[in-house]
Amino acid sequence: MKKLINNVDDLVTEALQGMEVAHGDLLRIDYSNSVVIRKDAPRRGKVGLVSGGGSGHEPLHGGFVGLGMLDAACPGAVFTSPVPDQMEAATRAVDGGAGVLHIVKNYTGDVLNFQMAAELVAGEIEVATVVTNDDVAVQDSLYTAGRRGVGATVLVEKIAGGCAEVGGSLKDVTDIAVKVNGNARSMGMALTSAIVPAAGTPTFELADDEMEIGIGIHGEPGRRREKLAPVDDIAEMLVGPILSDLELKSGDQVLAFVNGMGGTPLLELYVAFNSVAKILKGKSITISRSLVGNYITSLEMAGFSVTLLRLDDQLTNLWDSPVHTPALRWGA
Amino acid sequence: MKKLINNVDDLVTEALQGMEVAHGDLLRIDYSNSVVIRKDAPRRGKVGLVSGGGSGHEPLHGGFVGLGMLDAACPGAVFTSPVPDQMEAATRAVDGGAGVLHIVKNYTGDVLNFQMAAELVAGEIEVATVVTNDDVAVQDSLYTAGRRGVGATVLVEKIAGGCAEVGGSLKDVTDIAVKVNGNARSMGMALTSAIVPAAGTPTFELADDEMEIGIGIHGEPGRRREKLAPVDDIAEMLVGPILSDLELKSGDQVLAFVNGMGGTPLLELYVAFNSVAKILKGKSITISRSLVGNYITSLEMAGFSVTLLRLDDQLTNLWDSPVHTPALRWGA
Amino acid sequence: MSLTSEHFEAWLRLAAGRLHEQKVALTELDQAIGDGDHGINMDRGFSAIVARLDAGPAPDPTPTGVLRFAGRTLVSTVGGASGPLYGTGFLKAAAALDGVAEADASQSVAALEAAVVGIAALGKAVIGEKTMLDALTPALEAARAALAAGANGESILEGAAAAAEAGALATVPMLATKGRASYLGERSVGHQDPGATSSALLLRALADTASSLARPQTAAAT
Amino acid sequence: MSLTSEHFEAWLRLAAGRLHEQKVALTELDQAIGDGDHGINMDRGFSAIVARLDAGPAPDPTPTGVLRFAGRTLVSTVGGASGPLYGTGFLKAAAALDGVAEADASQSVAALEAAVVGIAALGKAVIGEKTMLDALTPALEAARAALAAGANGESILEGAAAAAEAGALATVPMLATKGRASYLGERSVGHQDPGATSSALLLRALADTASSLARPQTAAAT
Ligand SMILES: Nc1ncnc2c1ncn2[C@@H]1O[C@H](COP(=O)(O)OP(=O)(O)O)[C@@H](O)[C@H]1O
Ligand SMILES: Nc1ncnc2c1ncn2[C@@H]1O[C@H](COP(=O)(O)OP(=O)(O)O)[C@@H](O)[C@H]1O
Ligand SMILES: [Mg+2]
Ligand SMILES: [Mg+2]
Ligand SMILES: [Mg+2]
Ligand SMILES: [Mg+2]
Repeated sequence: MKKLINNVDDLVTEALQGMEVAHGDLLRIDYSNSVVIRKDAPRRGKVGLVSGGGSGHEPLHGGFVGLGMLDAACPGAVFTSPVPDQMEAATRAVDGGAGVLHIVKNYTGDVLNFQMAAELVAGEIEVATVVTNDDVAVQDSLYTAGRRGVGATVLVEKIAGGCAEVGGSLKDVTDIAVKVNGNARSMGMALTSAIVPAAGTPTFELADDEMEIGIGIHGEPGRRREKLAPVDDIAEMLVGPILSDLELKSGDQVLAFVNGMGGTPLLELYVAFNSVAKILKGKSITISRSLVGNYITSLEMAGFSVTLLRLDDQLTNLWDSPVHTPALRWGA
Repeated sequence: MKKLINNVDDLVTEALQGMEVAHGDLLRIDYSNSVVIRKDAPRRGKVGLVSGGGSGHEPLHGGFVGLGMLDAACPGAVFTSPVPDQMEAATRAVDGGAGVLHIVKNYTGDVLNFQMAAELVAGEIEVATVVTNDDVAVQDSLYTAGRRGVGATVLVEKIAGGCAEVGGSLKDVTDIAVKVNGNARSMGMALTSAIVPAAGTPTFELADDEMEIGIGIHGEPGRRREKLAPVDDIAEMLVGPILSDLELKSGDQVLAFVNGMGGTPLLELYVAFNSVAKILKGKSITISRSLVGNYITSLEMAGFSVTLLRLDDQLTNLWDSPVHTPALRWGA
Repeated sequence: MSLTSEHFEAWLRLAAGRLHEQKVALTELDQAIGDGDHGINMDRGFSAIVARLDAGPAPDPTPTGVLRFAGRTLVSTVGGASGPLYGTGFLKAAAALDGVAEADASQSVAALEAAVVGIAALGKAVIGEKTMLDALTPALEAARAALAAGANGESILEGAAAAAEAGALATVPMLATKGRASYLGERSVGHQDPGATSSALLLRALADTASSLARPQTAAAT
Repeated sequence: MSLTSEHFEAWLRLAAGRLHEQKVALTELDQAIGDGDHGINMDRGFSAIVARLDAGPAPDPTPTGVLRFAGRTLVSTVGGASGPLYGTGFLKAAAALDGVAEADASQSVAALEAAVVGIAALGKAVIGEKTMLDALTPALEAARAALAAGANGESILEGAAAAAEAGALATVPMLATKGRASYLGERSVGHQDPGATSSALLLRALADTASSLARPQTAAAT
């Protein structure tokens, strides 16, 4: 295992220290609880947005703390949900009297830990919870823990954060988060696995001519293994299920988000984005907003995911609204 | 070799197509010459900034085309300098009558190809050239092709671009570019090699407990091979030569730039940034501006480089000035 | 047999040691059908328990006090799915023993029942879904049956541990429908569930704690 | 021997074929002390030459026309250090043959001299720096000496090719002080320079072109 670390146990804390030096204008760190907090939180009268999850997905979530996005992020150990104490501390730190929204990716661990945290502040702070579950690689059925929350989480955090920034109520912010999640679907693939630092070995092994289709963001194996294919074909495998699940049709406007899993060069991500754009163009679906880069990653895994969000004027305006965080910034 | 491509020969063109769809508000592509051009170029009376180099370093340079930074970027084949025709076309496309600055990383190929391009427009367009050469891993002596241009190139493009945007003359813009280059030094290291797509095999092989110190950005081997070490120690190996070469002293203000080589997770880059920050703090050097992320990469190479730029008010103000490009954006 | 706070503490320490030994093995099971952290998570949680026991302040010296301390520590240090689930199990068991200074066989089985019911309610899982409940549910049933049959505490816990181990093995052919492994669909078949494996380990450690403290007592009585 | 535009075109095609065959080998040399693209670069440039010769419009049917066409094509397709260097070499040779319909031995040597001097001037390199000049300079010296000794065109070019090959081999123990390999310092020692190797290949192809056209002519003359 080759990693830029001192020792495995200090990894997350040292990364938080690095973030604090680099982005001290935007955020502060509560080291005793391991929480990234927006510098000026709590803001009186503003709904607080809290998210969190295992580390290893950077910039998600800590890189999205700031104006127009999250008020706090709770990083767990690598690929391990944070504990309720963190979300409790985060919720208390950002509560400005207008309630707090928990944005939770749908994994059993994340859901349960956020749920326990909400119970810990019940009666004191009004907490609403939105669980993102946009990954079409997983069937949303009785036979699974439900679809995973992946790329849409970034979009939910941005758009709900924009709504909260302009004074939306807890209900407004929750509704918009639900709307984004409901109109977004994702699917991802991997060329390589990732090494959880504390484990020291790759979570799975792929031969040199193989890829995993339908992976999540925890280095876990996907739905199926396939022979490596040209990226145009891979894009078809990912976009097809999204289009049919979202029932996108000719004339629709979308935000197209091609996300790198961490180890894929940007050069290739633009090629992948082009493959996605060609498919959408063929179906007369308009890409009216784009995002290309590493935003919700799986350590050093090579691969990418595609997220499409059906846009209307409300979502487009909120997407365009000012944001100033370490990883996303415009209009501010 | 596992890459998200269709075929090797179309890689750069397809990436440009992807960029055009994703960033059509900022740039346009001249496909016949393979040039990325700022959407509203040429701007009458504004000095044009042109850079270029081999592909595989994204977002450099195409991702830095836009307001307050480059007017055009010329991507060559992967790790291969672009040809003079590209720089000639770029120079003609962005000339607004105030002259054009060529920002060239110091590699024989880049220098020679830019030089030939300048000769092609001589007498028609006033061209100035700045060659960046900030890599302290290479001795600047008669016995080398001179120090390589690496991380400082990003800073030169931003700061000189800011100067041009507010109406600086060709001399002003050139002077500021020279000043940035003269006050910046870098050094990098790799945990893994990279695979040039057309070659199909890694440029070098590293054992599981080895790293290369003093690498450039072309997947080339570095100055020496060492046993893998904690990132605090690695940071010492990189920052030490920079500090002594720049003669930084207690009380100085710097921009600290920790750059990922492409395949290293952001989590680790923040840990590395923290290591650098600790060293600087120990020497009472203040980090007054920071940049952490993948900005000048070497395909999927894992590793990082450190660049320090000595700041004064002029450089700080120009660094803070508005920029709106695919990869760097603030204030606009 | 009756279990005092010292016995519960001894159990936690024994389990911590064994989880530390099994850290890699449990993680490897989780790499196959999860995200490769279960051993790391459990080791982090139980190491924290031991560290806090050593550093003090000591928990309330009752079964409830020790079990509640363990549950809280697990909730706030393990994370993942297993943290809230095991944490809840310990907290429910603690509640079930409220006011009890020494848990007899029937009280111990009631505490186990409270834990298993609490875990199932939180995780919304039932037997057969390839989770820790596939070890815990058979263990509870075996314990109940043994209690009904009048077995003594040690053999009740021995039966529970054996049933949990068999239950963990029985997860191999199962198709996961809860937790991370469910994302794999058919590919989850053929692997042993890490959580069921750690549950069996915990119950085996409990049985061993009970029997090792039983033996000297029996010897003294002879 | 006298070299017409057809001969130069035949040389370019022969060189293109051999560079394509040697693409991997040249790239491997460049992986060791450069950035692993030299074979790819040369193959791209010479493939472009052949493609443009095939597609037309045909270059001016003079030595100058063909060599200038080759130089321009290399400059605008190769990139890297080798593109401007080889491109300049061809353009300088073209200029040296201006007005010549068939280059005789002395004119051919003059053209080679112009090329080598042009490359050295652009690259600011001299012999011994582990570059293509370590093949080209000995080749030029051998050609000059053979010309002075009254050798015919074929043996002049044969001598140049042999000297270039020896020169390329002689780069192995050299410490690079120009180009990318110079970044490696001592680590550049022990590897053959890719550019010197491709220069030797080009000169060998030129000698072979000259001798293959020489043979049938000689046969006809007998
Ligand atoms: N809904 C559930 N009910 C009961 N147990 C569950 C449930 N989901 C997961 N588990 C158990 O948790 C174990 C995984 O724990 P762990 O790896 O620590 O957490 P995570 O899955 O969040 O990485 C699984 O092996 C399974 O036994
Ligand atoms: N200054 C120079 N003068 C002469 N030849 C040079 C010089 N610099 C580099 N070369 C030659 O160029 C070759 C490398 O070419 P190539 O790999 O195509 O370009 P790059 O180094 O830009 O990747 C070297 O092997 C060397 O022979
Ligand atoms: Mg986990
Ligand atoms: Mg090159
Ligand atoms: Mg797990
Ligand atoms: Mg090269």
